[in-house]
Amino acid sequence: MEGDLAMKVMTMVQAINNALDIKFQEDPTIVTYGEDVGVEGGVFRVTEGLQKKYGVNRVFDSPLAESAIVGSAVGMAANGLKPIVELQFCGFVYPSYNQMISHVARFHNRSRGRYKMQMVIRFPYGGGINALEHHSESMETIYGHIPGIKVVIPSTPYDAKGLLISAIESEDPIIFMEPKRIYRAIKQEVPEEKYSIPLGKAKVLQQGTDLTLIAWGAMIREAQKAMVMAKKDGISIELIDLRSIYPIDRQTIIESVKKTGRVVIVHEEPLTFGTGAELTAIINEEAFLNLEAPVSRVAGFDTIVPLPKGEPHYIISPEKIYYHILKTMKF
Amino acid sequence: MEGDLAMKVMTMVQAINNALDIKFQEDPTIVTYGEDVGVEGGVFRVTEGLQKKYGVNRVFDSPLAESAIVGSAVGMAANGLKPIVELQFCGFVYPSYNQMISHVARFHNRSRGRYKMQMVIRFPYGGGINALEHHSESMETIYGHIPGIKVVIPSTPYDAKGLLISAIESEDPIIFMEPKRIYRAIKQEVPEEKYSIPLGKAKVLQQGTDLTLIAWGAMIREAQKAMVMAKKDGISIELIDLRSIYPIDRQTIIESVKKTGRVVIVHEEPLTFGTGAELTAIINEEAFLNLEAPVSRVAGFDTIVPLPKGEPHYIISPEKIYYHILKTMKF
Amino acid sequence: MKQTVINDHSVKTMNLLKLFSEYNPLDDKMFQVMDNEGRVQEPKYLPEISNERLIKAYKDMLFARTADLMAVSYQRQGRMYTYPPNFGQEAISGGLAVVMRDEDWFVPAFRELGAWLAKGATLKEVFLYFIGYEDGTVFKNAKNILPISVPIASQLQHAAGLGYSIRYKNEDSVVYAVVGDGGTSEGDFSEAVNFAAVWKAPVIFVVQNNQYAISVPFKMQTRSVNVAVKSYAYGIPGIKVDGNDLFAMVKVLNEASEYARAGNGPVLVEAFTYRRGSHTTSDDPTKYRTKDEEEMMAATDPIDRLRKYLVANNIYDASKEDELLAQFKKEVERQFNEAENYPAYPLENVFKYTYVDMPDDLKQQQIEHEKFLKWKETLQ
Amino acid sequence: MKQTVINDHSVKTMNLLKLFSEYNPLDDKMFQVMDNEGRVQEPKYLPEISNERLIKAYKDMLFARTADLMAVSYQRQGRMYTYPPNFGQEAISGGLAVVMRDEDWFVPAFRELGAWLAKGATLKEVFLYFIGYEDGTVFKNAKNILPISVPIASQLQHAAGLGYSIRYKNEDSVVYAVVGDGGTSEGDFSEAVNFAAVWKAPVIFVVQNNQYAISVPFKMQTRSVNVAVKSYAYGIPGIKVDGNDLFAMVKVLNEASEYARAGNGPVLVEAFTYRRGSHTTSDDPTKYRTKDEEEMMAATDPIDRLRKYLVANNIYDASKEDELLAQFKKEVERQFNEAENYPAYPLENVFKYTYVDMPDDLKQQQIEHEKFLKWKETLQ
Ligand SMILES: Cc1ncc(C[n+]2csc(CCOP(=O)(O)OP(=O)(O)O)c2C)c(N)n1
Ligand SMILES: Cc1ncc(C[n+]2csc(CCOP(=O)(O)OP(=O)(O)O)c2C)c(N)n1
Ligand SMILES: [Mg+2]
Ligand SMILES: [Mg+2]
Repeated sequence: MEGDLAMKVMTMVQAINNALDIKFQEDPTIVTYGEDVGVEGGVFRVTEGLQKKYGVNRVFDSPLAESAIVGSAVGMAANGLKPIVELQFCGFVYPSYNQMISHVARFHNRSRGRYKMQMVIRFPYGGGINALEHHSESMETIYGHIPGIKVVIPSTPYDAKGLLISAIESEDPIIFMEPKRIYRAIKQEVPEEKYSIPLGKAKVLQQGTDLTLIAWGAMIREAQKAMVMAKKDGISIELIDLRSIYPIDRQTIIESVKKTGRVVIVHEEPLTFGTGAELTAIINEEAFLNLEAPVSRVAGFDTIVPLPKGEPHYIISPEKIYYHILKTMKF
Repeated sequence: MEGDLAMKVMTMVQAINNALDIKFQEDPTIVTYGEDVGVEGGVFRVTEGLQKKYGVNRVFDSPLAESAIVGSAVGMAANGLKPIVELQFCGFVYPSYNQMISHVARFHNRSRGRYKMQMVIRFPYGGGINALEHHSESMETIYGHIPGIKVVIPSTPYDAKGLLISAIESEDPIIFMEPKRIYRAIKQEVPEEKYSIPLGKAKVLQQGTDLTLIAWGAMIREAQKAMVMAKKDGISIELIDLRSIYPIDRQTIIESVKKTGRVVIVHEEPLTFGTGAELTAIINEEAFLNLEAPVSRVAGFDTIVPLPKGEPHYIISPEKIYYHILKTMKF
Repeated sequence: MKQTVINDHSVKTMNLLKLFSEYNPLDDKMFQVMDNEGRVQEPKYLPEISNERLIKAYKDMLFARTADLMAVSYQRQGRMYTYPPNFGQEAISGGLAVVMRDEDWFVPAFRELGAWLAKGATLKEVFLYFIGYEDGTVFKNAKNILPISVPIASQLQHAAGLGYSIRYKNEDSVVYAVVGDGGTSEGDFSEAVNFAAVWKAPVIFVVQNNQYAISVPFKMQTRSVNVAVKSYAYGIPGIKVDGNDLFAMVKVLNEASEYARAGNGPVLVEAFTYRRGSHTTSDDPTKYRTKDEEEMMAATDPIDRLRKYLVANNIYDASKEDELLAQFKKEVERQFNEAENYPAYPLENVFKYTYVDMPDDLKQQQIEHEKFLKWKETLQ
Repeated sequence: MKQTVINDHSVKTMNLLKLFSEYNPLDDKMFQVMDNEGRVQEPKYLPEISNERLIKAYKDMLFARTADLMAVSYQRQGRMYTYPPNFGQEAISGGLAVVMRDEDWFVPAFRELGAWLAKGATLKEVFLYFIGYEDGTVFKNAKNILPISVPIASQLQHAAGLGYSIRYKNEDSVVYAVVGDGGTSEGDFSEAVNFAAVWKAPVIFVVQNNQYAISVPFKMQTRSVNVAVKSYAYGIPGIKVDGNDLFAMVKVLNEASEYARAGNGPVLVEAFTYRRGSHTTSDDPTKYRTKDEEEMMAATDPIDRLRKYLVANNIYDASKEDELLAQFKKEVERQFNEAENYPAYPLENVFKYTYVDMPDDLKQQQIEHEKFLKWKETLQ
């Protein structure tokens, strides 16, 4: 599939920027805004260059108010625009939670289909960048639990571009969580042309027979490091990139678990009520008889993410994943 | 324990009011406020009579702003008051989510113990009262997932009083979710004296050997109805009232599951990412070898709670619980 | 696509409308055209409305009141769930009805019966909503109207966004967004007005100041002398208008929309009124207000006033009003019956609208629930 | 316990302070005592400050600046994480330092170095925080100070609650709460000021209007002419003051706190200033502002101005400033070294403070993590 296309080495930031660029070119009803999104091009430079190219009416700075950023997008969508809003950091999304859950997620239902909320709410999430408080958190669950919204997380530049294009084209509202830790840490050949990756589908990154390892976002890289360790022990691991937090791709997961019988799930967000719980419940429901060991969750603690000097204690290491793999294999 | 005490028949509303009354009498640093909490005594009359008794400085109406209601409590707690705030309905809690997660839950951690957030955030939740949109929802998960907060749900007048007294006395911040559907539907003898029920402990309401049924809040009553049906089939059910959404009382649950090997969980909140997922994950982790069937979740759909004419489709019936019990027994 | 720059943030001296500077909210004067007896006190500001249109406006207000009072009694009879009465506030919706055009957007809260009807919603739909069907808030024959919004003040954000989209698409419409006095305390109020102002979005924010948020009186919501003065925080025009005076409402809304449509940005209109009924059918106002107050405010009733004006000016023959009311009641009853006889709520409607593209998981939930229902039928 | 009624909501004509009515924010005049050259222009408003205290204030500001500039260079050396510079804004903290008493509460955002130090925090603590230890925001020797707050404007709600508690407990203190110009767009700003006003809470809201929120200029935050005018929305006094003029700051804060302490409620103070540095050490201001602007604003620098005044009035001998600076640098270096040599962050500190009464689950998580760490040591 990638064969014919002109390729370019991109970081995730560049890939997202490129996806925006392509869609902006194509569709004049798309606008994007948020704090520092315009002149500055976003604090992570994701929207860099877009204001110059598409003008201040399409790419602009908003006042500092997350509830209004998301809430105003509801009005824009009702009148046929396709807003893409950026919230600056995972820890500053919460003021907009009411608009998300009470309106973005419900307008289509409330109006029995009259109004579509075609919009994307983007924000960087996750730890590992030595940031101040509120800049390192992962809270997939509180978005995944909102009926009416879909939640997407890419783990590579290639996926980021393809998934974002699908997100923008989705007629349902999408929360697009960007693993900021790998914004620039991974470079990859990415087609310059438009392509899209279907939403709601997990991806098997590596086939294996002994254990299913499920991760997403920045944890994929850590999972891969753990796999290198486990390889020495001769453990054949199937690595699944979940990609979609809601809906969850049951089929891909269950097929894998039926084959392996053992599962380790990795996520940055706190353990309790985390996405790992839902995955475990699904596996329990649909592959109960295939399980040979308890599903194991490697997750953030039920604590606040510590400031940088404490973060190394909190952050999930490849060794910790490896430890869980061994425990699960030995069960 | 209840033998020596003077008893009075109370609804849950009366029991909560009584708990507040007792604590107000005892501790002059307690104040309570929220929309319509003062003169009106709350839209559900939970604070009725308290303003007259304790004055407008301790029991008062606030302007209509949930973020400020919760956020101002942070300041009060920092200066030694023990605020109890009421949010009017489950669907109107979200504007305060930022204050909850970013401050209420974190002040103790951020200040390394200097500031305790001794406060209770009360609100009615759940369906079944034929209410308008936003008045019927259950979202335990999004509170249970916040590190730094504990979440409590009573299922009877007796528990409501005892748990609320513990909540008020807890040095950690407590979210106290009140199942409004049974605010007045259940009457019970409740001691007039002060008593408390420890937080974080589930209660075995009925011993049984075949299946563990876990529920809380208004679902206990429905679970009990289902048990009557199951009794005819000779199924011996152990009913657990979870009482505490965070922390979860693993011990009580695991002991039960080790005995029964089968589990049905009932909750009103949407299935996916619901509390049932976390319970399933815990059971999977700690009683894997004892499980004889997949843990079964009876839960709200991943949809918005419908308006009253559609709500009967949504609401969990005793028959549905019974159905899951049978399915789980037959597995 | 429009070529002018929407985000032109140069702060210009505000081109305040004459009416607005005459009734500067700082002086706490309330703009009124006619007094409680229906006598015109400010002839220069009497809006030009044809007699025909005026009679229609009056009748529409009367119809809304009739429907409203009947709704309360339907609720009392257990035939409807919670209903929020409009009794006493009809001139605000009445004014909107006169001024709003098809292409203008209406962003309601939940207490705007007359304005919904004016926009093209049917009474049957409104009843359907309060009987418990989402279908009732689709308003499918009403152009450019958002559904009923319950979380206080949150709808104002949508109005700001609509306003932006109008400028972006170079449309000629304006947005009328309604909120209560209590709603002005919510952060969303402030953010929305600020966004609209910065975007110069053509939004008329109409605050229905009925002096209470459930039981909480206005003076406990805020220490500002009135709502209109809050416009200063956002650098936009604001005015306090007698919301029980149809003429004053029409005049102000006309001026405000002209100003907004010309690209000057939003306007804040405080429509001062009184909720003569209860907050909703579950509320008991005797807990928090006096009979005296109720009677005093009853004297400002918008419908009585307009009727007095119309009769005094020989525009309307009130002698036939009983007949009219009888006819209205019949019509209300008819529409309520239709609503009551609305088809049962199908299970699929619980699932169908949550997503445009329904996830498999949710489909599965529906299928399993249907399985359960089949099984349930076999019980006993 | 206090007997007077806190929730006395009768709206009185505001007892506006003379200074505040003279500098009515509607006129967009900025209150200034001395000009950019340190010449007193408003002698009647020159606050009474002893020469000793003045010299201390000046030196404290200079110390803060020294520390601040060195912090930026530590960050550049990779010895510290993100740091938000105060460069150019020192007179706001400087004014707070002069006025705040021990029993007054200070509610900071994250750009108030001088005020933290004045309240009793040590520079070492501040460094610790930005090096990445929560310990750095405990400020254990500072009385009545809240920790550093990052979510914009959210801390103002705490200030309102503190204000309530002060009245409730009949304490004599006031609350100084700081927020940026960008923060005035957040709903929390509006809600907090409104709550404080309704509660007549003794809170001085100090808006550090440094004209930017990261890259977004003030005129894109709001269409109001200034921040101070937003006070009208809440029925409280507001004033725009030259935040680079220590005298003006002290004068205004003194008046405001007297007013608030007397039970009149909150005051909104817009301290107009300029962030000469970057937003944080991760920010590049050349993206959004011009050298010209930077130079123009540099001429209003608060420290230069105060020095000129002190020298012109023979209060301070500037010839020894190099020596002073050298001494300051040493002290900053000493405290930074202490912070850098702070004990390693123990694992248990990740867990210990989340709850007062730690749930078993969390204890278990710690135990299992420790097991893993033991195992990890055995690897290779
Ligand atoms: C965010 C939110 N909080 C609380 C409520 C519950 N509630 C419904 S109406 C109301 C009072 C609204 O008062 P106001 O804004 O003055 O409008 P009115 O009802 O007087 O028309 C409240 C508190 C709500 N609907 N939304
Ligand atoms: C709720 C929230 N949204 C976004 C941010 C990210 N952020 C940090 S500082 C800042 C700008 C703040 O501007 P202003 O209030 O003017 O204060 P200043 O930084 O200029 O002192 C932003 C957007 C945040 N900290 N909190
Ligand atoms: Mg009202
Ligand atoms: Mg600023």
